[in-house]
Parts: sequence; C-alpha cells; structure tokens
Amino acid sequence: MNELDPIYHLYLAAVLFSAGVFVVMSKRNVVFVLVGIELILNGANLLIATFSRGNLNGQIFAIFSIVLTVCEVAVALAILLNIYKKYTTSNLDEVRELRNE
Amino acid sequence: MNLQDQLLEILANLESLKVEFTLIIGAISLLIAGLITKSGQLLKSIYALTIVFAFYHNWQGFSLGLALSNSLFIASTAQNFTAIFLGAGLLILLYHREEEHATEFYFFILSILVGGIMLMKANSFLVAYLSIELTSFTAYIITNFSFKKVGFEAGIKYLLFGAVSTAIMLFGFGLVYGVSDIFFISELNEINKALPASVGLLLIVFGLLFKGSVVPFHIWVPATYQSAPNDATAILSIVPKLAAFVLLQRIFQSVGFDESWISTACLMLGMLTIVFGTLSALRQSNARRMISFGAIAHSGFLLPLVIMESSTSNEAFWWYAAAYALMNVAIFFFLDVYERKGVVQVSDYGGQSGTDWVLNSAMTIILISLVGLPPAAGFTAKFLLFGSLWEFYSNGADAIYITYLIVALFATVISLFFYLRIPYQMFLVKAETLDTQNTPVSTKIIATLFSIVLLLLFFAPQILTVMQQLLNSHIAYE
Amino acid sequence: MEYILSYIFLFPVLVAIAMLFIHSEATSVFRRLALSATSVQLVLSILLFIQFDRDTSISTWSGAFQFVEKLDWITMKLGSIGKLNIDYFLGVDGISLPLVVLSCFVLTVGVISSWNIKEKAKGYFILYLILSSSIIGCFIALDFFLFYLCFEFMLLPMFFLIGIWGGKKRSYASIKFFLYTLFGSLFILIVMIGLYLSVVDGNANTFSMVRMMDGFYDAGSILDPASGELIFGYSARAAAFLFILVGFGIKLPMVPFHTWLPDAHVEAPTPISVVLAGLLLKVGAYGFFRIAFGIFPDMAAKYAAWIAFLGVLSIIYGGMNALAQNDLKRMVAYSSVSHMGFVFVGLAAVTTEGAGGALFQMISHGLISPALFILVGVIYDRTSNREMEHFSGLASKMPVYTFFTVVFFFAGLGLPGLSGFVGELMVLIGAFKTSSLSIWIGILATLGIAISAAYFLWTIQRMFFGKYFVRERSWEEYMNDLSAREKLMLIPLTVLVLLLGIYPRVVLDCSNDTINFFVQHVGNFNP
Amino acid sequence: MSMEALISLIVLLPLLGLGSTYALNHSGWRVSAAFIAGSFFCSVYLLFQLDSPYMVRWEWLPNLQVGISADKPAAILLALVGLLSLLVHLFSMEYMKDDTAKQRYFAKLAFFTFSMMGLLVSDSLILLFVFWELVGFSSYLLIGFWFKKDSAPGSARMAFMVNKVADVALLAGILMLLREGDSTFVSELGETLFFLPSLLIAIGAFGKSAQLPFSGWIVKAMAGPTPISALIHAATMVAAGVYLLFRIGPFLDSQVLAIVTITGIATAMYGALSAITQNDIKKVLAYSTISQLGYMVMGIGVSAGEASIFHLWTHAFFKAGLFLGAGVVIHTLHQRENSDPQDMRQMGGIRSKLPWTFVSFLVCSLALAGIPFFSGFMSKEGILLAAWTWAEQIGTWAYLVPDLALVTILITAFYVGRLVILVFLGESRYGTSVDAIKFDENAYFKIPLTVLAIGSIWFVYNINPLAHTSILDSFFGLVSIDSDSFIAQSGVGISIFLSIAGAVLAFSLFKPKSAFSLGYRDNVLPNSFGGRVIYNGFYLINAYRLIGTTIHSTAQGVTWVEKRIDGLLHFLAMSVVVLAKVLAIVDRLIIDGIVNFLAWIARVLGNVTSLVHARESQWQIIWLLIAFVLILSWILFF
Repeated sequence: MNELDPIYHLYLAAVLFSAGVFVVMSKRNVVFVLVGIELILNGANLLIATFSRGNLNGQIFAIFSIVLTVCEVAVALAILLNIYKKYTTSNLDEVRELRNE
Repeated sequence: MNLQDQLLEILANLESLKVEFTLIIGAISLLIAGLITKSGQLLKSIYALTIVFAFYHNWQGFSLGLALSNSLFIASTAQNFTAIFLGAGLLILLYHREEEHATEFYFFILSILVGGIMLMKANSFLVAYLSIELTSFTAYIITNFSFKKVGFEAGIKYLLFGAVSTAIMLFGFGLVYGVSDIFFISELNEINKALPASVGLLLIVFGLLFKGSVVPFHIWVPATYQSAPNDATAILSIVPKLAAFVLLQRIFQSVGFDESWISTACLMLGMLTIVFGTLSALRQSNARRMISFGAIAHSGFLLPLVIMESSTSNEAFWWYAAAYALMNVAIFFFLDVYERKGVVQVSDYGGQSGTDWVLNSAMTIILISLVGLPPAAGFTAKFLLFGSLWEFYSNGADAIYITYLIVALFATVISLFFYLRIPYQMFLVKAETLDTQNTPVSTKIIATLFSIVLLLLFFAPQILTVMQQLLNSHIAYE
Repeated sequence: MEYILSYIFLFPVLVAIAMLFIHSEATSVFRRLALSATSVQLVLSILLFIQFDRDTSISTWSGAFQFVEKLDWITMKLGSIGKLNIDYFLGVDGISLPLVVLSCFVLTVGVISSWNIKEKAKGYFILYLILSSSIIGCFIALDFFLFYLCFEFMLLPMFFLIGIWGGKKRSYASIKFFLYTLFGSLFILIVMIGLYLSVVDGNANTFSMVRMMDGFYDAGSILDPASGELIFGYSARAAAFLFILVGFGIKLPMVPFHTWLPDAHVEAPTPISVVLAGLLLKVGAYGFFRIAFGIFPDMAAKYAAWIAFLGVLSIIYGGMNALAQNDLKRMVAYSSVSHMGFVFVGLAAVTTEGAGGALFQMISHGLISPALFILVGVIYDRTSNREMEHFSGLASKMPVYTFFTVVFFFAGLGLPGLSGFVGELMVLIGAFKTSSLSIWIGILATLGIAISAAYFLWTIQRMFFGKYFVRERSWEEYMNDLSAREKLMLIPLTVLVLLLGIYPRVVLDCSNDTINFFVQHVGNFNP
Repeated sequence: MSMEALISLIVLLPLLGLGSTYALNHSGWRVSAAFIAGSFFCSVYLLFQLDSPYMVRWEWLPNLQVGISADKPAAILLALVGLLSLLVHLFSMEYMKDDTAKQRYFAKLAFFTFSMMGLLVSDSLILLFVFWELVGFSSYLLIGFWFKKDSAPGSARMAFMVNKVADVALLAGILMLLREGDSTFVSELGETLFFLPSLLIAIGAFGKSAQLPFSGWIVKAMAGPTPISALIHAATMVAAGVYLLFRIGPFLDSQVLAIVTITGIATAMYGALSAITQNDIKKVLAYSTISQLGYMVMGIGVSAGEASIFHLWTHAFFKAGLFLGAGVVIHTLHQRENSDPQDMRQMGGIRSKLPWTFVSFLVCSLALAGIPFFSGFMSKEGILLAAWTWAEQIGTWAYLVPDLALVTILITAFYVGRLVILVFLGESRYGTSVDAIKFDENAYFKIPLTVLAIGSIWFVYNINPLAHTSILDSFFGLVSIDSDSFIAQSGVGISIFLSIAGAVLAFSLFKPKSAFSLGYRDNVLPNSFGGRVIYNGFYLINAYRLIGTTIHSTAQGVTWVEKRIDGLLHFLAMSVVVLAKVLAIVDRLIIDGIVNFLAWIARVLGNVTSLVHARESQWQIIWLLIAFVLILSWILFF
C-alpha cells in the first residue's frame, strides 16, 4: 500500500474545518448546525489521526473523539426535542426568548 | 511490558482514581435507587453519602506524581480543589429541590464532579479532552433542568457554542500533537517553537478559558446561569471554572514562564474580563444575570493567580477559589430563596424591606463579601490577590501586574455599585407592596450560617490554609 | 486595667450582639443599652486619660505607645511571603489618646441625640454601636490591617445609617458617601500591602505601624527609602504617598475630594451628622498623622508645601461655599471643610505648634461641629426645615437656643476663650514659624478666619436677630426653647469648649511629648 | 495684698459681676456695678502701689509663653476704664431701667469691662490679641443688644466684620514677629520691627481705632444703647488701637510711622468734615470720635505717644460726657411717639429743661472744641506741638500734617458749636406734645455727668491752663517735647484762635432765631455732590456694603465651581454607565453588525452560488471565531 503524503490529510482536515465553520454560520436549522460542528470535529480528528506516529495515542484519541461526538449529538437532539415541543420549531432564529439586556 | 504487568500497574494506580470511582458508583446507585423509589430523602441521602465517601477518600490522600502510564498527574492542588468541589456538591443539598427528576439531577451533578476532578488530574490530552467533554455534556443537560422554555433555549445555545469551542480546542490538541509530537501536558516544556504549535497551545488555552468564562469566551455564561436551576448554577459556576483554572495553572507551570507572550495574552484577557464583567453587571435588571456577570468578573480576579509563578499566588489561588466557591454557593442559595418568593428582578427586592431582617442582612453580608469589603471572606481573598500581585511585581515582574492591580481596584469600586443595588433595594427603598410570606426557620438558620462562615473566614483566614495543610498531610510523597 | 483598650474597643460590639436577641418592639431598651455602652466607654476612656503617663521621653515610636496590647490574630502560612502575620495590636500615644476620649464623649452625645429615633430602633442602635467600635478601633489600632479593617468597617454602618434614617435624598447621599470613601480606602489598601511587603519585624514581614514608622524596611524592598524603586517611572514612595493623600484626603475631606460631605451631612439624621463631623473626619486626619506623616516622613517633608496649599484651599474654598449656602446644615457642613483645612496647614508646617495645633484643631472641631449639628437638629426636629430664609428673630422666641448657637458659632469663628481659637492660633503660629512654608500660606489661612466670621455672623443675623418670623404658621406651636435632653447634650459640650479654650493644656500636656517626637521624626527629612 | 492678687482682682471682678447679674435673680444687675466699683478701687490702689512694672508669665500653650505686665501707663488706664465703666453702669441703671433684658445688658457690659481690663494688662501680644477679640465680641453683642430692631443686627455684624478684617491683619502681624524671631512681649521689644509686621500690626490698630479705611464701623456701632456708645465706642475700646500703637510705636518701622501719621491726620480731617452736616446727634459724636482718634493716631506717628495717651485720657472724659449727655436727651425724648429721639431737627431749647445736662454737655463740648481752660486744649496742644516738631525735622510736605491738624481744629470747633446750639439753645422743635414729656435728671444721671465734666476741666491736670503737660505725665514717663521753635510757640496761639473762630462761626450761623435755626426743623438732606459726600461720610459704609456683596457674589461663584466639581463626578459616574451602555451597543450593533456584514457577504455569495443565507442566531459562535482570529493575529504578528 502506498503511503499517502500526510499533507493531503491536512488539506482535507482544513477543508472539513472550513466547511464546518461555514455550515455552522449559515444554516438556520439546529440539525444542520450540528452537522457543521460534526464537520469541524472530524477535521480535528483527521488531524490527530494523521499525526499519530510511532504510537497509537493519536488514533485512540480520534476514536474517543468520534464516540464523544456521537454523545454530543445525542444530547443535542434530546434538547432539540424539548425545544421543538415548546417552540414548535427547530429553527434557531425563532428560538430567542432570552433577551440580552 | 506484557499485558499482565500492564494490568497490574493499572490496578496499582487505580488508587489515584478512588474519588472518581466512589462518585461513579454513587451515581450508578442513584440511578438504580431512582428506579425503585421516588423518595427524595433517600436519593438525597445516597447523594450525600456518596460525596461524604468521596470526601473521605480524598482526605486519605494519594501518592503524588504521574500515574496510569502518564495519563494522570496527581498534585496536591487537585486534591485541594477536589475538596472544594465536594464541599460545594454537599452544600447544594441545602437548596430546595422538588422530588421530580431528583435522580437524574443528582446523577448529573455527580458526573460533573467526576469530570471536574478528572480534568484537574489530566495529563494526557485525551484525558483532558474527555473530562472537559464530561463536564460539558452534563452542564448542557442540567442547564435544561429548570424545564422552562428559556432553559432549553439556553441549553441548546450553550451546547452549540461549547461544541464549537471544544472542537477548536481539539484542533489545538491536534496541532500541538502533530507539530511537536507531544501528548502529555507534562511534556509541554519541550514544545516546538514553530508557529503551528504555538497556535495549537493557544487554542488549548482558549478552550480552558472558555470553561473559565473569561471574556471573550463568556457569552454562554449569563444565559446559562440565568436559566439553569439555582443549585445547578452554583455547581456550574464553581466546578468547570475552577477545574479549568487548575489545569491552566498546570499548563503554565509546564510550559514554563519564559513564554511570556502567552501569559501576557491571558492577563490582557483577564483585565478585559474584569472590566467587561463589572460594567455589564451594571446594566442588568435581572438579579441572577447581574450576579453571573459578577461571576465573570471574578474569573478575571482569579486568572492572574493562576498565571503568576509564585508560591504566594498559589496559596492565594486556593484561598480565593475556596472563598469564591463558598460565596457562590451562598449567593445562589439566597437567589433561590428569593426567587421562590417571586423576587427575580433587582427592583423586586424593594418589596423585601422590613420583612425578614435575618435573611436580608445575611444576604447583605454575602454581597459585601462578593464586593470584597471587610469583614468578610471576599475581602481577604481580594487582599491576597492584591498582595500576590504586589509581591510579584516588586520581585521584578512586568508592569502589567501592577496595571492589573489598579484595574482590579477600580473594578472593585464599581462592583460595589451593582452588588449594593440589592441591599439598597431591600433597605433603602420603600416599596408599595410588602412581601409577607414567611421564610422557614431552617432557611434562616442556613442563611445565618453562610454569613457567619464568611465572616469567620475573614477573622480567621488561616482556617482554610490549615485545612489545606491537613488535606495534604495525608499525601504520600514518593 | 490591663486590657482597658480592648474593653473600650469591643464593649459596644458585645452590647450590639446582645441586642440581636432582644425583641425589636422594645424600642426604649435599645437606646438605654446603647447609652450604657457608650457611657461605659466614656468612663473607661477617662480612666485611660487619667492613667496615661504624661512624662515620657520618647526616642522611638515603639517607646511612644502605652497600654499596649499585642496578641497574635492571624498567622497564615503564605507562599514566598512566608507568613502572613496580622496582630491584634492596640496602643495609645499622645496623638491618639485625646481622640479616643473625644470619640467616647461624642458617641455618648450621639446616643442622647438619637433618643427620639423610634423607627427600626433595633437596627439603628446595633449599627450605631458597631460604628462606635470601629471608630475607636481606628484610633487605637497599631496594626495596619486592624486599622484598615476598622477604617473600612465604618462605611457599612454609615451607609445604612444615612440611607435608612436619612432625609429625602438619602440614597443618593449614602451611595455617594460609600463610593467616595471606598474609592479612597482602596488606595490605602494598596499602600498597606506595599508596606507589608517592605517592612520587617525580625525576619518576617509585618503590619505593625510602629515598625513602619520606625522605618524597619527590608533592604531593597519596594517601599524602602534607600532602594528608590520606581513605579511607572515615578518613585514608589512618592506614588504611595500620593495614594495615601488621596485616600485620607477623601475622608478628611480635602478639596477637591469633599463633595460627598455636604450631601452626606444634609441627608444624615442629626446624631449621624454629629458622629460624622465629630469623628469620621478626624479619622482621616488621624490617618495623616499616623500614616502619611508617620510612615512617609520623607515624602511628607518633601511635599509639605503642596499639602499646606491644599489646606489653605480647603479653608478658603470651604468658607466661601459656606457663605453662599441657604441651608443651615449645608452651611455647617462646608464650615467643617473649612476648619479641617487648618489641620492640613498645621501638619504641613511640621513644627511643634503646627502639629500640636492640628491635633488640637481636631479635638476642638470634634466638639464644635457636633454641637453645631445638634443645634441644626433642634430647628429641624421642630419644623422639618432648615432653610435660613424661613426663620428670623428666633432669639426672641428661643433665647436659650440662641445663646448656645452664639456660643458655638463664635467658637467656630475662632473667638478667643473658646477652643476653636486655640487650634487655629497654634496652627497659624506653626505656619508662620516654619521656614519651609511661604508666608502667604499663613496669611491666607488667617484670612480664612475672617471668612468664617462672615458666614457665621451672616447666619446669626438672618436667623436669630430681627423680627420674629417663621415661614409656616403650623410651625408656631413647635417653636419651644430647648428641651432638657437638648440641654443635656449642649451643656457638656459648652463646658468642654470653654475649658479647652482657656486651659488647652488639658489636651496638649498629654500629647506634647508625642508631638515633639513626631515633629522631630518628620523634621529630620526637611529639605 | 500681693500684686498678683490685685491684678487678678481688677481683671476678674467684672467677670464676677457678670456672674452676679444672672446668679442673683432680680437685683443682680445692680450688684454688678458694685463689682465694677471694686475693680476700679483696686486699680486706683494699684496705681499708688506700683513702683516698677510688675510682670507675670506662664506657659499657656507648650512652647508659648503669655504674660501680663502692669506698669504705670497700664495702671492709669485701668483706673480710667474702671472709672468710666463704673460711671456708665450707674448711668445705665437709670437709662435701662425699663428694659426687660437688662440682665443681659449688664452681663455684657461687665464682660466688656473684663475684656478691656485684660487688654490693658496684657504684655504678650498674643494675650493682647485674645482680649482684643473679646473686646470686639462684647462690642458686637452690645451693638446688637436690641436685636429686634431692624438696624441693630446688621450694624453689629458690619462693625464686627470690619474689625475682624483688621484683626486678621493684626494676628498675621503678631505671628510674623514669631517668624522673624522677635519676642511677642511688648516689654521685650528692643529693636525696630520689619516693615510688613509693623504695617500689619498698625492696620490692626487702625481697625479698632476706626482709622481710615475702617472708620465706618463706629457710625454703625451707634445702633447700640447710648451708654454703650459712651463707654465702648467713644472712651475705651476704640482707644485700644491707640494704646497698642502707643506701646509698640517706638519700635515701628519708620515708613510705617509715616503711614500712621498720614492715616491719622486723614482720619482726623475725614471725621471732622463728616461731622459738620449730620442731623443725628449720635452720628455727630461718632464722627467726632473718629476725628479725635485720628488725632491720637497722628500723635503716635509723630512720636508723641505720651501726648496721644493724654489726649486719649481727656477724650475719654469729655466724649463720654458728651455721649452720656446725649443719652439723657435721647432718653428724655424717647418718650415721644413716632419720632426719632436722636434727630437734632426735632430738638432745640432743651437747656432750660435739662440744665444739669446742659452744663456738663457744654463743658465737655468746650473741651472737645479745644478751648483753653479745658482739658481738650491741653492734650491737643501736645500732639500739635509734636507734629510741628516732627514736620520741622522732615520738612516740605510734612508741614501739611500740622496744617491740616489746625484746619481740623477749626472744623471741630465749628461742628461742636453747631451741635450745642441746635440741641440746647433756641426754640424747641420737638412738636406739640412737650407737656407729655417728663424731664427728669436724677442722681444716676447727674453723678456720672458731673464727674465727667469735672474731668474735662484744666485744673485736674495742670494748674497752668495753657500747658500741654499734665500730672499724668509722670505715669507715662514723659520725654518733654522741644517747644523752642517759633512756629511751635505761635502754633498755640493759632490753634486758640482757630478754635474760638470756629465756635464763633458756628454761633453766627446757627444762633437762635437765625435763618438756619428757624428752617432747621424741615432741613432736607444736602443735594450738592460735595454735601452728599460729606453727609454720607464719604460713602464709606456703602463701600463696605459693596465689598460685602462682592464677596457674597464671589461665594455664589464658588458654589458654581462646586457644582461643576460635583458635575465632573457625576460625569465620571455617568461615563462608567455610558461605558456599560456602549458595551451593550457593541454587543448589539457592532458584533451584530459584523455578523450582518458576513451575512451580507454570504448573501451576495449565495446569490452567485445559490447558497443559503447566514443566520443571525449563530453570531455568538461567529464572534468567538473572530475573537480567536483577532487574538491569534495580535499575539503572533505584534
């Protein structure tokens, strides 16, 4: 198997990160925002996994991180469910009862 | 090393995690008990018992140093702060809590405690990340425990915001790991001077500052503190913040203080935090929101103690943190008592004048302590902070420390202005309608005790240091 | 007798704690308890005054103090500082002794003046007693930390006493007072920490003001005069002195940091004005004696001319303001600003007469201004009004009241034979005698006397002489002459003002040695 | 009896008198006179006991000695004050008998006597200042005695304030002596003082002795009861300044002495001129007092201290006599209703109704006018002679001083003549209700008047009516004045001529049935500029008022500054609040603005690439990222 130059992984990670940021910024639906966050996290995971040289620390980190991401989404969806019940929307723009003073 | 040796080593090192284990076991038993009974008394006693056991184990002490294949670093600081967290955990039992959802609530509180305690001991990036996420997730969830519309809203926003910042922190871990091949905090002194590594380190620090609610990473704080249940808020304002600061201190110690740019950056942010927190608190009309901005300002007061490399600031950090924890538990307790009377806005406190002078004066003492006036613990805390800054400065440090001192000083004066608004309303404003609800005697006694303890800590500040010494005396030095 | 200072210091607090457990309906119990507490203080302080050894030769500050009590209070291990040592350290010397006696006396008068406080009497008297303890504490504390504690702790009771029992704009006044003085005291806090880090007792750092005054600096520490450290390019000691100047200047009050005073006075209830003018301002002045001049003699000598200038500014500026007032109480408040300016001038002269005069002026003003505020209270109690224009010819209706007013107004404007004259005379002698001050300082300060004559006489003429007239018909029935209680307060004050005016050595004899040493201590640094 | 006890008795007996007025309920005010008498007899006794100056000192303040000293000049003045005070007490017993507040009156009077006695025995200038102030204080109280009257309180205040200003100068001068290292004891002064302290002390003396520009206060002081005017504002207190100058004169700077001389003669002229057209009997006497004090001060200036003190003594008698005489007139006319008892336009022809008063008044007037055979002539001559001698030494402009003094003599005789004629001679002008008035001269009035009139006749002092020396000189330690000069010799003649001429002139103008006399009842105030200026005492009091109002408006200006200081504070407080608001705006607008900007970019991009719009709810996160970037770039690139 050919060793891939790690630099491509890094490019990919950067793309994922930026795409994630863009999605987080631009989507109105919470689910999509979560998807954006997933993208950022995966970018980071890719970065860590890529750099895992000599020992497995990085790869283990990445695996843990993926698991945690899933948990995070679970928590988020649980809250979202409640939001949907109360606000009857999952649109972030319309969830704004807390006012800044 | 074969598997057996590894397992043996793990077993031998598990001792360093006994507090966490106790808490986890307690949490699981809580869940089980929750399936069987709905009795709040029982659940509370299980919770209390867990914490007492954990406290006992913490008291017994640990062997210092690296453990579990370097993934943990046990220091006396962690032990001390564990005591603070457990104490805070115990004290929130004094808050009023309905039986509904008690199981889950206390379960999550125990989880957040585990997360906080782990965070302070973390040495490998992985453990640090895991414990941060543990505190974060549980924090997201208990923010919703008021089961109010705004609670969910604050919860989801907190989550999104937190997720982004942890993602960025993760990115920082990746950069440091990738560029310098460092996976442990204790190895940070060997960090590569290259740009990406520095950026990575900075991103990690930012992640911690986010937990420590330092400006500009504080945006989640007011909404969260305002919407979460009061006991949850008390824990939220203590555990993740102090744990993050402890880890930050370790990072600074490990990086070494030659890297002055990073400490300068943090000090700048700290000053910004003080100014921003104080000024923002001025314009709040909601009492809880005002106090939460005060808590942000307190982060700014704590920050230099973490950064300065002197044993005085170390002691002062412990003292300030302990006093801060106590004051926060107390103030949110009071806010809770008053909120249940329907007093939410600062102006509502006007209706409290002349109703219950015990409660009112006790609350005044707490607020005085938060301002940092004698004779309350808050003054001693500020005094130690100012003393450390002076000392550090006079030992030849940068002028930014004396600037910090002056900023902190002015902020103290201004903070008087908003903290005092509550006693001002209570005593000086004549309200049209007076509140006539009676406060239970138990609440009054608790309120009095809180204020007495805060006063006592002023008159005998050595209590806390002696406590620290007692705690540390059990540590087996290797 | 061994712990006499502690008794004087802590007795009111004990009584206050006891009051907590008394049912709040029993109004009269509280005032009786408060009166007994302050009377016990007064008796003890007189004992103290009698027993004070007046014949001492002082060569160091540590030898200057008597009735010293020193106990460990806080010993806390603290990092590289070593140990945080805070002592419970009390003692009096010739400067603080008269102030302690004065405080006990004025506080007793204040309780009598509070006799008709009916609303929330429990809270009032508890706060009052706490206030009394902290005032006394300021004068006898020799540990800086203890001093600072008492200094700060005066603010809270004062805030509530003005804020709850005060006049119409009470909340504005109380908050202004609180913010102003807190601002000042934080400056002092900074300097206190700096001093702690610089002064040593043996090996350990110390808060002992005695050591600070005797100048036991840790070599090379930040406030060590020898090390000449800089902060932001300025001498550290000069910066610290400036901080102290602002800190105590606000309390004193020194123009231009005085604007809290008229508001606080106008809104405060009479007894609180009495204590505020009689004692709280003295704490500021005492701070100048003990800390600004005692601990920073080099800076004090260096900047004496500026201090004197500020003093003269206060005298004239306060006097001119008093002249323009229509509110009787505001006028008296500004007269306080003016009179306290003399303390500044006297101190800045750094001569025996000047410093002794400053001290005497403090005592004298501590007797005159309470009386003036009581007199204002008399008219305010009867009519809830104190606009000068609303009254005229009171002399024909209230001759006794007029008599006391004339006595104290003339005491205020420095009529010989009354105590005000002695203080001003000594200060002026000091200001003229010293070569370090320009002669104009003395001449302008003397002119201040004429200004005070102008506003006091103008007031007498407008309110007391001429045809009898009060603004509202409904006031008529209340325009009775002084009650027995009011006389009970004013007669002792009159007697003391007269006694000190004729035989000032009652006070000066016991302070003489200390003052001489003080002058010598500061004078060493005269350029 | 020891000296110490004797002096204490002299000074303190009046104080006991004060106590007695209140202690003994109803008759207390009578007893007080007995104490004054005691004090007087003690001082006479002292006068004969005293051989050499007697001094006591004590440490009043640490490092500050004060002391008293009784020498012959002090002793003789003590006797004078005691005597006059006693006489005025006697007089007042009748004069004030219907006043409800007579206890207060006699208490204040006794207090004044005490202060004046104290002033005379003070050796230390500081102690002297103490009594100086007390004297001023009692004067204030006595002027304002009838505080219900409209004018009295204001007059009292003005008199006190004018004095106070001068006192400030005095105090500054005394303290300046300390600065220069001089002694503050009069008896220890040895060398000439520096200019500034000399000047300040002289100004202090000017204040009390009503020299220009302080003269106006005496006129104001006439608001007090007439016996008070006699004792305090004619005979004793106003002489305190002269006394101080007498004590300290030999040590004054020569320039200051010149100033003293010029001030003295100017004041003498000023008083005399102002007295000419007054219609108020007390004002005539007040201006006359100012004029005479000017003489005395001029005497000091020309180094004739002894002559000045002699004049002080004789003046005390005749002026007190005049005032008391006027007092009898006022007291009598006071019975009228709706008229001013002090207005000379409503007097006239009282000679026959009050013969005793008339005689004594006439004697005193002649003394004042400087007619030979009366005391005034003798003492005035001494000063005049000294002035001549002094002018001879200096030459040129200095001759103006004795010349003006001579002119003053003429004017003095003129207005005195006018006074006597308009009050006592001619027809009565006091309306129709003469019968309602009870003319009564009882012993309380007669005794003081008689004593004072006798004291105004020449033989009391010297057998030679033309001498300018007296038996009193032995007490002052006279240095005989060189009077060989021709001009000086002829000066006596000229002054006799001028005084008689003045009196004759007055008689020819105002004699009964003259045109003036007939129209005087309806005399209107002068209209011409000069007339108005003279009538109003050169508008001196108006000038005081102007200064007063100026100071008051300055004070208003200062409160304006004060409000600005407060305003600055409020501004600071407000700026904190504003800063807080600005932060809120930053929160809302700028960060939101950035977000909106980004959203706009996204929208523009979206139009191109058909992506969705940026959402505003995520602005917090965006802000976080921006902050990251900002901080990173700040740290990394700066």
